[in-house]
Amino acid sequence: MAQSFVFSKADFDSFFRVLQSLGEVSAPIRVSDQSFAFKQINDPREIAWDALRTILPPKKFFYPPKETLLTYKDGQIEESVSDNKFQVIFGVHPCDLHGLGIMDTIFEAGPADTHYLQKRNHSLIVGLSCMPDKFCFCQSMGTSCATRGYDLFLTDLDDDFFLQVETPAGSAVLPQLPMLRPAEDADKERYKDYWLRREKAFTNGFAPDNLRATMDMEWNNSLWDDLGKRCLSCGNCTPVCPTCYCFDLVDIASLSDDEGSRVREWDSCQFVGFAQVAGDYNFRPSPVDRLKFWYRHKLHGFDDAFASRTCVGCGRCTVSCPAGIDDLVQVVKTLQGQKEGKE
Amino acid sequence: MNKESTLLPCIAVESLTGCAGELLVILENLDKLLPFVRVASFPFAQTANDDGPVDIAFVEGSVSNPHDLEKLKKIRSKSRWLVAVGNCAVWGCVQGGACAKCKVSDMLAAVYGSDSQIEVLESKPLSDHVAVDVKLSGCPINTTQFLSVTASLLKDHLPYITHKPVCLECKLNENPCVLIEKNLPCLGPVTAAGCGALCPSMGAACYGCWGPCQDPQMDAMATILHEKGYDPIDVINRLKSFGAPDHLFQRMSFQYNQETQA
Amino acid sequence: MTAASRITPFMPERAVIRSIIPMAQDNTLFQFTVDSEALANCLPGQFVQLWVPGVGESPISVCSGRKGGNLELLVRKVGRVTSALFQMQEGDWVGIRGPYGFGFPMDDFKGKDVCLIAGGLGVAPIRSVFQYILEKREEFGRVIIVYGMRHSNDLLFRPEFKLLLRRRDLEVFIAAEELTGPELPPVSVQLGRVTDLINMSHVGPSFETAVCGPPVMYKYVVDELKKKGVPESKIWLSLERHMKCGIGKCGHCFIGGALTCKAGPVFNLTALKMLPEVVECCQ
Amino acid sequence: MSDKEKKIIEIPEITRVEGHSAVTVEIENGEVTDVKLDVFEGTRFFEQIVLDHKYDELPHITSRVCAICSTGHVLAAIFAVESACAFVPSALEMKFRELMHLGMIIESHATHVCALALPDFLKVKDLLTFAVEQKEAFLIWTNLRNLGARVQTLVGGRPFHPVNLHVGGLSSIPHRENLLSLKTELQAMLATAIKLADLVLSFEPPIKRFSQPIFLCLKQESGQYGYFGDVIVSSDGWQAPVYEYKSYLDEQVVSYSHAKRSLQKGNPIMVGSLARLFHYGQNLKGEAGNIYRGSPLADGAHNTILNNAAQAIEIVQAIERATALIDEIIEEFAASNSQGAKFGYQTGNSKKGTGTVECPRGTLYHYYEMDETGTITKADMITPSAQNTARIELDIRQVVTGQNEGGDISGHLETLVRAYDPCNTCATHMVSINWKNKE
Ligand SMILES: Cc1cc2nc3c(=O)[nH]c(=O)nc-3n(C[C@H](O)[C@H](O)[C@H](O)COP(=O)(O)OP(=O)(O)OC[C@H]3O[C@@H](n4cnc5c(N)ncnc54)[C@H](O)[C@@H]3O)c2cc1C
Ligand code: SF4
Ligand code: SF4
Ligand code: SF4
Repeated sequence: MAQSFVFSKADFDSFFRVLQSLGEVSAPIRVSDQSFAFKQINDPREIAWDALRTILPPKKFFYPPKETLLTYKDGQIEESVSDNKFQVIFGVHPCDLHGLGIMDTIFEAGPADTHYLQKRNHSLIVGLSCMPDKFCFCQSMGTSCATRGYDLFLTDLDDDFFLQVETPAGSAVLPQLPMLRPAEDADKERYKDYWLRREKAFTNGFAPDNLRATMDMEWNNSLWDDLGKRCLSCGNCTPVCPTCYCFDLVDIASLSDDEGSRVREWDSCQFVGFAQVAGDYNFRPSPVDRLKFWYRHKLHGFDDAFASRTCVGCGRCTVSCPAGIDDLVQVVKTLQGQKEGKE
Repeated sequence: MNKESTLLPCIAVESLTGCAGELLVILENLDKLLPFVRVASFPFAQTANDDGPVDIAFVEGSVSNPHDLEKLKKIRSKSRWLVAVGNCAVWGCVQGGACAKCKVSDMLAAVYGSDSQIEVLESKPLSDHVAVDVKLSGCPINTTQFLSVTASLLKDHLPYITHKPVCLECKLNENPCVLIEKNLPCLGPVTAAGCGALCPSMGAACYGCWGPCQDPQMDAMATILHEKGYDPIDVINRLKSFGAPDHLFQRMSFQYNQETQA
Repeated sequence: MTAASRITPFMPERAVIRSIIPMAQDNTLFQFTVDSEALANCLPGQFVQLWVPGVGESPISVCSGRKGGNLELLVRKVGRVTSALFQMQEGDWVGIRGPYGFGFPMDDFKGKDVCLIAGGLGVAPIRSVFQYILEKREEFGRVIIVYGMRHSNDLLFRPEFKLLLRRRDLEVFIAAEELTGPELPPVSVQLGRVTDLINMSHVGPSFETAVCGPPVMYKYVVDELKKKGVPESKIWLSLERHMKCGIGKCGHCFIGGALTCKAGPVFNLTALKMLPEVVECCQ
Repeated sequence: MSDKEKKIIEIPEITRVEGHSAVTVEIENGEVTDVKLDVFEGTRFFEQIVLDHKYDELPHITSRVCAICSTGHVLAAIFAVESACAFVPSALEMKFRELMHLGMIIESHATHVCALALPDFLKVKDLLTFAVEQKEAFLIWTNLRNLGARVQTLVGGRPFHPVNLHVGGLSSIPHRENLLSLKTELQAMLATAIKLADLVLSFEPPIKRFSQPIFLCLKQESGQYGYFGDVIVSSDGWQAPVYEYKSYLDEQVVSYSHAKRSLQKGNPIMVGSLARLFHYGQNLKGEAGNIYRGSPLADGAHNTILNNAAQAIEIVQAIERATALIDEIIEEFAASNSQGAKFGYQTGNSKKGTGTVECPRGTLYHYYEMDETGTITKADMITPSAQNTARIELDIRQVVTGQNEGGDISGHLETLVRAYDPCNTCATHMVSINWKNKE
């Protein structure tokens, strides 16, 4: 059973130093008026506590936007092994923890992706509670409570943090944290109170029960065409999504005779060449085909090994779409035939 | 540099009408190339140039007068791989963009007088006149892309050149979107990647210097910029300024299209 | 590096080009010497990822069906990787990883009548099926091979088909839509479409059918097979999709709800019909 | 050689210059009858290209006039728009622009001196010989132009065609640490620049030219050496605000070339490094000052060939100034008054403005008229090369007349033309004159 502790926010600095002693610490920092990003930090004062969603989700730490998989020289092929530096990712909210869980499932499925797993296994994830804003809808996706994907989890109890320990890796840090005291009943009350308040704080969302069926039935809804007309095919919705994992593999040749590398790079199903095959046959030639495909993956889920829908309700795509067509909540409501917002 | 230089593959670096940017990039990377190639011709950089056949000809600039055209045909006939380098050679760049909105003879008259003897052609990319094997856009071209394209060609392989939009690189750099956050007229969604999303990474709008990406959604782009308060004529002018060819705009339903063409 | 220390699933095996046999037009058969058991014993309908160092990888169907024999791949020159391969010489090395995917259900086919239908380049995987069958001919019932192509000079494996056409234990139907260049070998149907050939053949409800060809072909073939009384559960289609990794990670080959590389590339028609986005047979 | 012979010297294409040009000299009976510098670079009509575009697009579009002095075009365009809008950028902003500009000076001069001009002095024919046999000179060039490129990349986003410079100000402020590491690089490269200046000054000029041209450059504040300004000074004793450029520069179109040329009251003028040193050489401080004072330039020498020496001295000055500038910028950061005024286009009435900078090759003028929405309605650009062309022709005429004793002098002529560093890409179609008024 998960253990729980409490420590005063005044002790956060020393808590942070302990994390730092384990490895590089990354946390959300502010990068513009409206945006945040996970960056490596040295000072806890850099942490943007009000950050709800970073531009890129924490998948980037284990599945970098660009990554060399192999190199070869003079006929010898060598796999690129990660440098195994230990990373601490601090301040991951429940939606992103679910996102990581989904990424884990995909990359663990055989044959396992060692490049992802090596980095993932050399990390400690510290989750953090959050109060939803008008874009958050994890509640509707069933991802609003952290259930997996973290080692430690902090809940904000005004002057204190409530700390939950989930994994052996998390427990291993405990001896170094003298500021902790075991959670008492009053603390647990405060904890439950926080999460109840949070449940009520959602202003965005939809009734999720019939989502899969709705997506199937409305596959030919004219809404898709309206959205497709506005779609820029810029692909912004996919890199920002905690569960989008499509990539391209490219060879980088070097000028000298027999040397080069194979690199993987994030790709997006929104680009026109994504599903094109030789003979210029394209299985998803227009923006609407591609947009629909993406929506289906997120809200219906594929029928494969990872049969679950993959949206975790973080709202990133909604805020990152220049065309404003990735308002998932609005789309679902329209498809469900709901006229009114959730009030 | 242990190989006999005469045994090395030959390259030529030639220019038509442009800003010499690609020449500069190639010149600046010559030290990296020299161990692997012999520079048969590079009039910008050396006096002794020969006219013989070459393995790779890099041609910068657009075809803007009869002299350019004659030169281009000559280059084509002597080279195995003809590489169009830079936006000028691939799309026609700003001079091509201008030709799309205004007759070249009118421009000539306006700048040089109506009795000018200067011979001009409508500025066009190389592939409008000759077969081009590889199109490497950029304004100027990206050094890494240039070297990797050269590396592939030296092995007689077709190079990989991405045609995905700038937005991809922008998001891989984890930039805040300037189109969304600052309402800047960012053309990243319809512009080909390759620069590493330079402008948005510096907080500015992409103005399309790489030329269009594959299957750019011009219609959606124009609609969205217009909704952000940009004047329709301004929107079309911006979209066309770096040589995006006319056919990308022909089937646009962007409501002000008719008006702007008139 | 020993096989055991390989941990990345993207690690190809070095394979040396043993021979290069030009076929027709831009198609060439490459024979490889491979070390690993897995590659030497690919199953019909599976595919491998072929890597030309410095250029890239392409998914290519296994074209040889004899157990333990050489790995053979029939490649059409269409783009970067394939063109680079065409420049290579015997003795050069490439990288190959695989085999991937589910091939045709050969175990289910055993003891049954089998009809193999190929359109154009689709003959590559189909060849692995009939080679496999001919190794143990006695284990199968009646065998029909249908092979249609656009132009008569596109005929691949001409010598092999000449021999097959003479065999008594096979019914082979070959036709081209247009006559260009040399005629098809004797006893072929010569002019006609794949569907005409199916119609001509005695394929019927007892047959397990394996189909591979260009996307546009499937719908017509499926309709024709149904007319002949072949139940959907006995129609097996091999699909082509854009693929980068071959191991169910890169997402390119998603088809409705399945990964072509892992759930396919061979699908049973009943399963396919459940998936949206399968344009080949459901439009 | 018989006296009664007509001789034509033709250099069909001058190599190692930017863009395309040819020289034709006709000599009849020992007399030079005609000199033509034909710039056959294709026409691009920039004054037309920018029309109908918005003021904020000007820097990006005009940058494409020429890669080598793209920063100059960007700044001239920005200055013109800001002056039309009576906008005053912050001190910090101006320092970044100056730093950027110095980067261009270093890169452009290094490339011109080392890669385009030096091979004449070192007698190398092709790049391979240059790289292998004149390794030292080759490395000087590589190092210096890399330095210039780095300065421009830090401030502008890339080595040329900057993306960070905009009307109103930078879109992103370079980081302090990056500035400091750039400063270290600048300091490290000073010795290289001095070495280059010494090397260039050690060559005996292959051609002698003695008639003094009219030198024009932007007026500097007392004791300063710089590249920005809005008043022009002339060596024949007058000065004028740059917005009056039409009154003192006289443009002509000639039938045989795509480049227009400018005269000053019918006389050829010269702009560029030599002109700047002529006017403000005495203001040079530090190492640049020392080298200058030890050179023939300080004694008033003005042989065109010395333009290369002048450029080498300017590289030294640029490195020293850039180093000091970084300190000033960092001080400005500390004072944290970096928040300048915000640029906003005041709609309502039309505007016009002139912007000038001293480019590597001389004074560059941009002039724009904009309507109430900020759309460009009229544009005019006068490039340094256009201003120098008439002078190049005069020079050629004098050199040919002086050395008419036979032998092939076309090599010399190329060297001479190259010394001006003519940027033919700029020279073409840049000058927009009002035709009607000329008739
Ligand atoms: C399961 C499977 C089996 C195949 N079997 C064979 C075979 O036996 N013989 C054969 O010649 N070809 C086969 N193909 C097709 C072959 O993979 C493509 O023709 C090849 O990848 C093109 O690569 P390229 O680099 O030469 O072309 P490119 O230069 O990359 O592109 C040319 C065209 O091919 C498309 N393309 C690129 N990559 C792929 C890809 N991975 N899959 C499909 N299309 C792609 C592009 O979109 C483009 O339209 C098979 C494909 C699949 C999916
Ligand atoms: S689909 Fe959108 S809201 Fe859902 S997880 Fe992905 S980015 Fe977040
Ligand atoms: S800033 Fe521009 S390039 Fe970047 S994501 Fe936004 S629209 Fe795309
Ligand atoms: S972001 Fe756009 S304008 Fe800027 S460099 Fe890249 S392609 Fe050119």
